[in-house]
Amino acid sequence: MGLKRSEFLFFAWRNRKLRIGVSIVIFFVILAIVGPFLTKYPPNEYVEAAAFPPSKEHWFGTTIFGQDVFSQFVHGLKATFVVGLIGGTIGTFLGILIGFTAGYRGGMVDEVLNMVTNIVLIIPTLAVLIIIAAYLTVRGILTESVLIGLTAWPWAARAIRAQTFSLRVRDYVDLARMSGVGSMKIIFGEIAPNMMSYLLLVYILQFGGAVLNAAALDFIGLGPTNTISLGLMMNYALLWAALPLGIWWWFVPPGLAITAIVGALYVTNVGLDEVFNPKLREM
Amino acid sequence: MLQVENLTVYYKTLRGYVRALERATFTVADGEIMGLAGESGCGKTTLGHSIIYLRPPMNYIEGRVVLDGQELPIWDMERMREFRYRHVSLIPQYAMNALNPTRKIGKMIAELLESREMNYDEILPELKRRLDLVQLSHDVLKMYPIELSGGMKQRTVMVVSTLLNPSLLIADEITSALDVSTQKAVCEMLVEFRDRGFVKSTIIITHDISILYQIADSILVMYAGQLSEKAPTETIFRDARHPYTQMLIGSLPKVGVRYQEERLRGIPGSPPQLLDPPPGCRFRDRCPVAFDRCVEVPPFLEISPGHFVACWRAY
Amino acid sequence: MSRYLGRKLLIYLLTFFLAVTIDWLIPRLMPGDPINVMISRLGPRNPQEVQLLREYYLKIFALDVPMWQQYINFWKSVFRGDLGRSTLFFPRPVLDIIKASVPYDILLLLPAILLSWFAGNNFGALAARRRWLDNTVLPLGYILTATPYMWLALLLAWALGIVAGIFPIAGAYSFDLRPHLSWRFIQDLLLHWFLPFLSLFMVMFGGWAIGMRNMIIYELEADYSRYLEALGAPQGLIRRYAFRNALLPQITGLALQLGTIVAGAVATEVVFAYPGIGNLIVQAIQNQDYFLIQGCFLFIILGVLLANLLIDIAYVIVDPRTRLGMTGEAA
Amino acid sequence: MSRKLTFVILSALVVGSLLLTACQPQTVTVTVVQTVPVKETVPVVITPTPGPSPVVYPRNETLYTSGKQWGPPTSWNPLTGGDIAMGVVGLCHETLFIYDPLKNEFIPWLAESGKWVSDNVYEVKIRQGIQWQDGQPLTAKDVVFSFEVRKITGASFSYIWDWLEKVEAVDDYTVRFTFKDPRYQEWGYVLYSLAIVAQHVWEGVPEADVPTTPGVPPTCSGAYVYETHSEDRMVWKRNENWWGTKLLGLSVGPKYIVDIVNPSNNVALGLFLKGEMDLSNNFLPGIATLVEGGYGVKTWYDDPPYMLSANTAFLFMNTKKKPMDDPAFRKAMAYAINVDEIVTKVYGNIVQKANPTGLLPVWEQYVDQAVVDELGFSYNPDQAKRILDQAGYKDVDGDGFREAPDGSKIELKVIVPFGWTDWMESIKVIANGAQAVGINLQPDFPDFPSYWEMVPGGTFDMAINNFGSNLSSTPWTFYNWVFYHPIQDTMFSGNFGRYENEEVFGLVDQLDRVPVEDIEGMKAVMSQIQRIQLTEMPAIPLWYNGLWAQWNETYWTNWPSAAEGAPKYLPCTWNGYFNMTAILMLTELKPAQ
Repeated sequence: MGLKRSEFLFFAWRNRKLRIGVSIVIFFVILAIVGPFLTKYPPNEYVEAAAFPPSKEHWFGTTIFGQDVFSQFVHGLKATFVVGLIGGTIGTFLGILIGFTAGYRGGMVDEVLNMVTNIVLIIPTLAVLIIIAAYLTVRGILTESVLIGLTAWPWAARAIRAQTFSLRVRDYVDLARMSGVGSMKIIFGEIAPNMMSYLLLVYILQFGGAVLNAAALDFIGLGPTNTISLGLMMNYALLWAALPLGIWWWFVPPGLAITAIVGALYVTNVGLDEVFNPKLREM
Repeated sequence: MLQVENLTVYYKTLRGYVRALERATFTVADGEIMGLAGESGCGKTTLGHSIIYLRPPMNYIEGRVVLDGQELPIWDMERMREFRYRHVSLIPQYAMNALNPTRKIGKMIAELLESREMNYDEILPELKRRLDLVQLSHDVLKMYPIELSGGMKQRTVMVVSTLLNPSLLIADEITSALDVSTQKAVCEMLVEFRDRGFVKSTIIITHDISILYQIADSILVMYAGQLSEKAPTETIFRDARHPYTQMLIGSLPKVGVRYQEERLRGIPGSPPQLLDPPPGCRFRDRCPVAFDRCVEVPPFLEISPGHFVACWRAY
Repeated sequence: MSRYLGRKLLIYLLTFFLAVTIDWLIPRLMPGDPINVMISRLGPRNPQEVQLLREYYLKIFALDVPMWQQYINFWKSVFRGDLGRSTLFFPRPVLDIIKASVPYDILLLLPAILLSWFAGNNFGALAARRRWLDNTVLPLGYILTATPYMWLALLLAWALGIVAGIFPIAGAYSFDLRPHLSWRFIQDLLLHWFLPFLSLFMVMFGGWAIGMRNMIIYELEADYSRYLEALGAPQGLIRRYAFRNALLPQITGLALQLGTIVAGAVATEVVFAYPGIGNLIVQAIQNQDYFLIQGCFLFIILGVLLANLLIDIAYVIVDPRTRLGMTGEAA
Repeated sequence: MSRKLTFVILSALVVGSLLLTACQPQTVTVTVVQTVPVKETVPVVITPTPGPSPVVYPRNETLYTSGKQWGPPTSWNPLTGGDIAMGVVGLCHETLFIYDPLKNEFIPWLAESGKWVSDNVYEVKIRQGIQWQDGQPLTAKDVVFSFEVRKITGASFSYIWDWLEKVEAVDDYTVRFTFKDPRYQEWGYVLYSLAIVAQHVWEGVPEADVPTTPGVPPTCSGAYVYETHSEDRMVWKRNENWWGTKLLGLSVGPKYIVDIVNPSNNVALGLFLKGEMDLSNNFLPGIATLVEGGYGVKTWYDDPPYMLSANTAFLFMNTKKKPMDDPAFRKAMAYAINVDEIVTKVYGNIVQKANPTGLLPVWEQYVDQAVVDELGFSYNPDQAKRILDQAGYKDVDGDGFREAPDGSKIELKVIVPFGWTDWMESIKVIANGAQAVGINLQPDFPDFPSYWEMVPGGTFDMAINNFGSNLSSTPWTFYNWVFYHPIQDTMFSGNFGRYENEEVFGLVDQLDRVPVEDIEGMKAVMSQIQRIQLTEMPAIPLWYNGLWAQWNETYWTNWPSAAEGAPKYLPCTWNGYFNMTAILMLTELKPAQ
């Protein structure tokens, strides 16, 4: 696991999965940033006649109200990345905090944290999210992201706990401990560096999970009430009968983007895993 | 009788070939226990494995392996399958984890034997005898690997690996994970297996030369993918000709004391990397007695009966 | 083994306790007064009338005693199987409403989860063996597992329901039928069931296939596989072992996935207006029917706990390590 | 693990759960909430029509409708003030008269005739030969009971006893109503809205349970009998012994009426396009395209607005809050809203822009055009800005939004229930319009219960509502809703903005007391109301919601419509519309073959 940076970049570039995955994600990131400048229509403005199929003027057509789907799409993309970033970061952070503590301290602390993790793991996230989201009358992307992050940590905590556990008993950690190095120093000096690659993988999965969770929440109608998102687009499309009316350009792009982004993240994850783990490296 | 001729095996990596084993030529006689020694990464494991289990990223380049007069198709995973276990067998370095954790040991052996079209029930009496021999209860067969201690697992694997009386047994670092007393017992078992004729020839791969002193008939020393010296054990310890062997022996703290460090600190410098090794003798850079000639590759020559060495100084 | 299951049981009991407590808190923490909603629906015209109705409903919803008493009463009624009355479907008892939905969830989720698990695992194992499968079909697995449930549901509803017109896209059975035992009804039921099932199945299938493929590759690299190979065991045996051992984390994965699956089922049921708990809970939320939310939440938790327990038992059966008390990190 | 075995188990599970679902009994809750049975009582519930119920409803004898039920049907009790299932009043329970809004006339129904015998006494003759569905005769004592039972707190129409003095049966078929305060307009409304219930069924129910019992299946007198219901449907079956056939020579076409609970626009439209639904009273987006596009979709008119108008959507402004307490601000709001954009973009022209008075087209004759010409408003942002400027609303801090004349910030929200998509889109337009003239108004979508707590509770800023502006026999219902009074803690019945003006309240009360036939007298009062309304602008009329109705003729023909020769009845299954001639629509429907 102790790959040198140059070596890492070398293998990373050689890995096709990583190349494809990262390219797709970067493509959508750029689209989310540049997209709003490519369209002159605000996402919720009525700009044109209703339910126009894709055309030169409206790349992704218009909604049943005559809103520009492309504009909604790129704004929704932005929201998607925000949710992934914030939700993923919080989820990973909590996972690290709890997983590290449990795995490193062991004993009672571990027992208790492990039990808490297991309990939170069993209670279906969505059920909790639904309740919390219903409680909040005003909801924004930020609140949503935080909520998702707060409920997504258990599996990460468990995985990190197991990793820490195995690293903790390694010789060099023992050596450090015996020579009187402080806990924090051991965690961040000895254990964390050896887990960086693993944490990166966890983060990617948390990111993807947050995006999917947000889409589900938005779709059920518990998402942000004050902005557009990809999940909301699908929600509106369903509410406004895009299916029987055949307005496919309304609900295909948002789902496609989520699938592409999350799928690309997963592929990136596998690619990275191969880079970090020489056993899996393609020869 | 094992004859290895000119065996060359490379590792294929993204950056090119790693020349892990080059032009190995030696023989192991029937009944001989040959120790294979050298630093980590010198190619000794590559050599051991390529005789039984040559798989990517290992790449067969050239050479022949002949066992009891029959050439082993080591370059062909499928054809080689037939020879494994019956003729060549292995006690792996990872003996602790070599048993499927979710199968009872007896069942696993049965399935292994049946997959090789043999009858477990016929072999069972012999299996039990051998378990007795290594002082394992027959109950082991009804147990899962997790129920056994490390030493028990090691012995189980030894029994399993030698069950079909192979001509050649390759024992790869079998002692490294054991404590000193168990180490000794395991070594004695290897000798006993040979004495009882369970195996004909044995190759013991280890970085711990002191072990070999006790049980090996001969020792083959490797350095950086090439053979340095092979001789009867006594000769190696008393009259090593290759400077590397001499330094290896000299670096031993004391015979019989377990040596833990993987790299021999007594020898200054480090082995060349094998991706693109320098021409000539590969020990040249670290050799205290190197001279002009060493830019040529020294041949592995028999300088006295049974004593082979690859060093311009030694001829 | 008893220690392992004992620990698990303790966790489940704690979870159950916590869940019921959270559940009890729901209508008490949520904004808005469910009683007011009921009263406003009756449109009283003067304050006396409002007061009368308020007392009436407080009694009906068992909110007319002190908090601690309410909490104890709630536990009692949970064990009695009395989940109170719905405000949205007033005056129907919550349990009644849920009972009418549960069969549809069983019908939809059980086959979707189990079939996708079996098919996904087998396919993943196959992909690990065949390079071309690995390279061509596996990306499909990644796409499927990254697909939001409702998007696939929308696509299927649109393509097979609207454009091709093969499948109905709403409800559990046609409106011209009354539930009864006949081929016609079963056929109709299956026709309505198929698309929601398929959309759930496909997304989950992708996840299992990929998980299995990765696990198998790890297992094939494991020491015991290499040892067997060195002893000349045929690929068949090695793969059999690898498959079996790779299955273990997949069983644990099933337990971990249950929460996500519930979420997926909710979205899918919404798309197809399938009358399961998922649809119910969304309706309950949109109408702030806290008592119904309570009931649905409790049922989901119970379902997940039960499923976890079954998975644990299954795990004990297949993994000797847990049976021998060497728990390690199993589920 | 044996894969074969697992497969067997799996298949068994699938089949098992299938059977489970199939055998799920159609829960007809026959139990009644019987708390204290003091005396020997007749249960509310009678046994359903004997004989096996069909499991498949023959398509050509069944009418599929949708639009009334937004949740599962839960109550069949016409005495409750709450939500009752589709058809409970109209198909099942009947009224003394029905009212035809298109012709503005009352049609005697259970009553044979009715007339004011003096200023404060009204007398009704009941038809002879009407039977309840259980065979008992319907007589004057049932009618008397139906009014007396309304004295129970919580029962629907209990308010009539504020002005009704007594009801008595003169003989078996004559009922006399004596009023302490004759409200002619309101009485007309009661005559065709109040359901007559069977005394022998209801007199045994404990008083406290009367407003809350679900009362299923109900005993009634109407053309349809309760058949069954489930979460997603309500099924009625034709009453073959209906009195209407004998006495009026009428017979209803469909043997079964299956009313489908609206799952979503998506599903409703899907079913409708497939011909699985005959009459949809949903608001279906894109219906204009479908009508024009040859999908076989029919509506009342062939051209925009396609639908009749059913009620007026208002923007209520909370006059108890600043700055909505300022008529100038309210007036500016009226000028700032681009209703045309809502009509064309959000509704695709299936609704009409409201008259500045908000009066429905059927009440056109009551609009005082002179007042409207003088005081009426239309979309005009510049005018809105001028009014605001004059009233002192200026952007002091330069954030692009105006502050109140006292310098305080204005931050307002306009709300509609979440999921009410057309309204959600509409308030976005409204908010945009307000922002364009410098009013910081943001759209917000609370869930319905929150919305319905905020609006009657007076905690909102602005909200769209139309609940009480329905089509009726009298514009008094409309004004009573807009200017509902007195102002209370919770305003459930209108005037959500809590606009207080004794003068207009008095005028509304005065209108109620104008005899129904006195059109000129009504106009005189209403002209004064309209003057105040347009000057004070307590609430802004926006558009007329349509009487959403679209049907296809695959299985049923002879639908009512504006077309020549077509029946002229209201094609609507909403509450209250069966007694506004929709029941007569059913008598006109003919099977397609």
